[in-house]
Amino acid sequence: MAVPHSEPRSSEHGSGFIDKYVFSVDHKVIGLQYFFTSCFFLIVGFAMIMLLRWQLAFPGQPLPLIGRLLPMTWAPDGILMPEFYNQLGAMHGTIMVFLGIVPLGVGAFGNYILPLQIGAPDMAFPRLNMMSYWLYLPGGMLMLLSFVLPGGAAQSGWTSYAPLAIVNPGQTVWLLAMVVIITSSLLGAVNFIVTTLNMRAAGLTLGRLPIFVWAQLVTAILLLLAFPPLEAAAVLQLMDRIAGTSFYLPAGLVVAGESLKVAGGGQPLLWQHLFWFLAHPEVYVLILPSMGIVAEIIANGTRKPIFGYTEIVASMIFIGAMSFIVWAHHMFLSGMSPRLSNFFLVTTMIISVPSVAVLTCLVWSLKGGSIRFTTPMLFSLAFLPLFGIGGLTGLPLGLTVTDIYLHDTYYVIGHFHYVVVTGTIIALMGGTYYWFPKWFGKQLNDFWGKIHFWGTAICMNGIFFPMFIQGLAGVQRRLYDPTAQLHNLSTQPLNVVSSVSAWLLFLFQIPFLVNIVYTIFKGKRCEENPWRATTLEWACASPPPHGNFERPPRVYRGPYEYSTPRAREDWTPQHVPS
Amino acid sequence: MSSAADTARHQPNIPLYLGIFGALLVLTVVTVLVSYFHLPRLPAILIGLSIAAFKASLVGAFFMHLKGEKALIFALLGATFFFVALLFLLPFLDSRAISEQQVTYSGEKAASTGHAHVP
Amino acid sequence: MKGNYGWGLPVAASTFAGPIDFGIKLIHAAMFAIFILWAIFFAYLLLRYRRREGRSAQAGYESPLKSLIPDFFVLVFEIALIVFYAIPNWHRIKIAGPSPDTALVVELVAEQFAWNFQYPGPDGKFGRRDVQFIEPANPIGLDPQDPAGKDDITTVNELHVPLGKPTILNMSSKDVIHSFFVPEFRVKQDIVPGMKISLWFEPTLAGRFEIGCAQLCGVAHSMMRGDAYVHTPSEYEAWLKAQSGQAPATTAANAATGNSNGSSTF
Amino acid sequence: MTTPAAAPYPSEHVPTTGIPNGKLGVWLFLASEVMLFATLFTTYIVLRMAAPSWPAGWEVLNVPLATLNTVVLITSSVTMVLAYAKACERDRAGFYRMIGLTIALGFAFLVVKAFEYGAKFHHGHFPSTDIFYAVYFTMTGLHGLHVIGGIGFNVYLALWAREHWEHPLFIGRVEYGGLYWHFVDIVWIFLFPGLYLL
Repeated sequence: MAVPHSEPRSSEHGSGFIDKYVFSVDHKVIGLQYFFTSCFFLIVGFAMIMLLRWQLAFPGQPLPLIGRLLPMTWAPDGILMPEFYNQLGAMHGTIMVFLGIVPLGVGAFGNYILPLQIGAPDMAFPRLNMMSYWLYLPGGMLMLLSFVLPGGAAQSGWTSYAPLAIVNPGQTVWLLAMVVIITSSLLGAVNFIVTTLNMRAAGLTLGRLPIFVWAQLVTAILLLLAFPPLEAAAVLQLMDRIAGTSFYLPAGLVVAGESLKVAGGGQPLLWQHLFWFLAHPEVYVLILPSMGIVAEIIANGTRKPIFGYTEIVASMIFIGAMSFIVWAHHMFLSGMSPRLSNFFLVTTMIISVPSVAVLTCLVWSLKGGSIRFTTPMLFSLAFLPLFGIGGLTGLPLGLTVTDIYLHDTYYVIGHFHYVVVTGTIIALMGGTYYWFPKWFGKQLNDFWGKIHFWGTAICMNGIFFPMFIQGLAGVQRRLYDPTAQLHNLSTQPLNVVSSVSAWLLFLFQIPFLVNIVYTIFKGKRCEENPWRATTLEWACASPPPHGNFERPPRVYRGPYEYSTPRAREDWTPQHVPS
Repeated sequence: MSSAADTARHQPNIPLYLGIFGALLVLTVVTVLVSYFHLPRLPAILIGLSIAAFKASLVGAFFMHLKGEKALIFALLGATFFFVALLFLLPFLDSRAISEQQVTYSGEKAASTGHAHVP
Repeated sequence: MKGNYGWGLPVAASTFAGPIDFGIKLIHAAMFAIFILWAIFFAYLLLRYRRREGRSAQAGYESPLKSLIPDFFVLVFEIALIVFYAIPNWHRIKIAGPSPDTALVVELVAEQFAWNFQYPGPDGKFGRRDVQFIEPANPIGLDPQDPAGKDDITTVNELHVPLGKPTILNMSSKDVIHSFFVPEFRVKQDIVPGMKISLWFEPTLAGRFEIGCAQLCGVAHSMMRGDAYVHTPSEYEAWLKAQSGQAPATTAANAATGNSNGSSTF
Repeated sequence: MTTPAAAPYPSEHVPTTGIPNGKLGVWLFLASEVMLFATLFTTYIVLRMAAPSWPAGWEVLNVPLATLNTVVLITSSVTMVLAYAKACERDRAGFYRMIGLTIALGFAFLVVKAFEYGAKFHHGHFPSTDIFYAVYFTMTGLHGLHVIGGIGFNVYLALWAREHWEHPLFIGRVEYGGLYWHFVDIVWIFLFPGLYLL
């Protein structure tokens, strides 16, 4: 029974190094390319915030050691300039969201694991898959290049609010790079949806799909339908900056003394509406793949089927649909009409329910299991409470009245970092430890894995928990020098705590990186399915050859058939005939 | 797959396409003629957009073979238009507030709700 | 000034502080309760079902509805918050404000890195502002010929309001989006160029409170601060007379006649 | 599934949507394009509703020229579907005639558009002149870029047909090129009354 795919296998798969590793159309190679490139961007984004945190902890003091290395325009004799500070802040946000986590969660894990989990030989459109990576990389490089181009990098926050983003230098290259990155994500999304719908193995009905595949499907639909509005808005802002139009500029602006010669008639709020129309589905794009990864690891680690499979999948689909109706809770205080805020208040509270439902089902899955505290399980178990804190702290921000005080303060930064850093990134790290044997046939060292886990978990909390206290004290976000304002002085020591934790967090990543590099080259080969997992990606060799499965697999049961009564072993893989 | 798809493909029907071509041309002429009457804003919008929607449905149904297409494509288009409706929600949600608060620098109300010179 | 801030919420100095602080405390109490209960259950599960020799996992089937009970309570709590707390207070704070004749109306023109306040002065009418008159000495572009503007008082980075009477700020911006934020008054509202947005508050405590900008507005966003002086009515009259005595030119750093308990004009 | 007695699913059933990958992929891409142009239309409506005065399209723009352009694009849509019909009937000459016509009409559309833009620039109307022209130039410009993309794909189809006439995927690819081209025509069908006639 040939697996149905209309593209004839690209038989002329090149054998040379270039075809095999650089311009490869094999989803596994592209997955790894995405993995290493997004890790690079995550480190670059992290390095930026470590620079920025020095200025927050010790405002105005020269940077030790590397201070003199920075060029004069950025940090004259080691003291960060405010323009450079804003550039670091804006690019940290952009790089981490658009170049780091989405390519890692969707590009790397999605590209590698999804076709294996549905028993497909490759993606539906291999060349399109390659093209999406080779649009992502130049887009990322262009984003980094913007630091050295005239005008410097973008410096109006990753949200690039008009009119500041049109008046400030540096935004043009950011907009161009964004359009390239968005196109790359769109192509990837088309590929994922067609592959998931059309190229599943025989017997793999929708009800038997692993939760990771469901998460990637919903994410791909969100990417497909939410990204184009930002692309259109970015084109409009590009026209504002280059062609002198005024989509987002009202008439009669006076900037730095002289009035802006602009036709006017535009509206700054229009950009915010279009940006958040994308950005809220985008933040769900950040969290959904991680929920999928955590569900996989917990099912495997507790040797028990996931509790409430249908509830989790239904919640993910509901989150996907609702995420398009909540965008304006970012704009309660932005000058939007207050009556509108009541509407978005209600939709925001509605969307918090499915997230709680997913978390509850994941915690309930531990009941009756036999929990193994392997490294991936440690990360997945830590995901549950920490993502819980992220979700809970969203409550006062989602409520219009308390948002009056907490909007645009460090409370907001604490909230979304608890969701993204101690939620998504911890889950992605767990996923790396879990699927590393599948990618390289070798298992990451468990001892160093645990050190990496405890160090990361503690330092992450050290960075972000003080931000809640600062937020309650009213410290605004994106301040170059918090001590310039009196009401921030009382919580200034907390900045030092956060900064030191951030630098320590970087130190704890070194064992992780060394562990990866060492294991790839010197690690000893481990067995094909070290975790004894039942999902389909473990049905082929690790790392799988081109074309993945010798014989197209057939699926006989659900994805998490662990400890089924009367079974010889405590796991029965999907592809084994009963 | 390709052999199975041959039979399932939509059989072309050239006379039908030419008929649709004629209908589209007629509708284009109609929509331009209607505009010469300079109707007031609301009816002009309703008539203009309904003609355009009808033309679009002709192109979609026959040229893009949506007629007789699988249900999944309609599900996809339905989801897309649901989100387009949300996007179109934007101007109506905020329009009164925007125009009401629109001011010139010196504070006079800049926005008059209607058009300055609707014929 | 120093006494106003600590690690928790700053001192409550306006009528909004009551409801907003109540909301923040209530939600945080609920969050701690949910998190503690939840963490205990989580720890229990980890201990009770950790891997042990001779005991393997049971894949017994439990109806997932049981797990949705805690979610149901969270939803009920949220609906109660919306209906009884958020919508009424939001209406009171942002939609229904005092009428201009019973409140002090002040015009605020925010610009890159300064707050310009314009008071109507004794005649109660604001002078016209226009872009062409803007120059360093006249930051808000007050029209010199306009008679109503003759007695207007303009101050930079200093807002003087009387106690016991609500103040309405009609806010607009010259260049980019700023955000008027006074932690003690618990007020925050973005100021969008090209739009006139009003904000009202009623101070309940005399003293000097800090105005900050909460929306990234450029290079010196963190330097954009000001002071809100709340005077007792008598002091306020004294301040008004002192201001109208001088020419209506901008009074950059006027002598704070009020009993500013701050140590220095920071 | 965690349901107690999982009913044995037939394992022979190959769960695919029955829609060829290419068609599903093109329709998904068109969905994202619909969202792109929907955003531009939303921007147009928001700016028009909030603007103090907005010139009516027929006062400022050249309606007869735009009508000609509409007819050109509709005709190219027809020749595109006829090219698909000829490909199905395996009539190679007919296919080349029709795909050639489609490409020619595409170029005609761009020429008329360039002429229209030229007239506007000549009269000193640029995107920066006022908000109406900004919206006009941006929307028609982005649509024009999509027309150029469409022409490019049609040219690729014509060249690809020379050796791959018998390729199993050829007819499907012509259909998918047609889907995209009809979509570009539908966008113009809405753009024409929206900008020019209201």
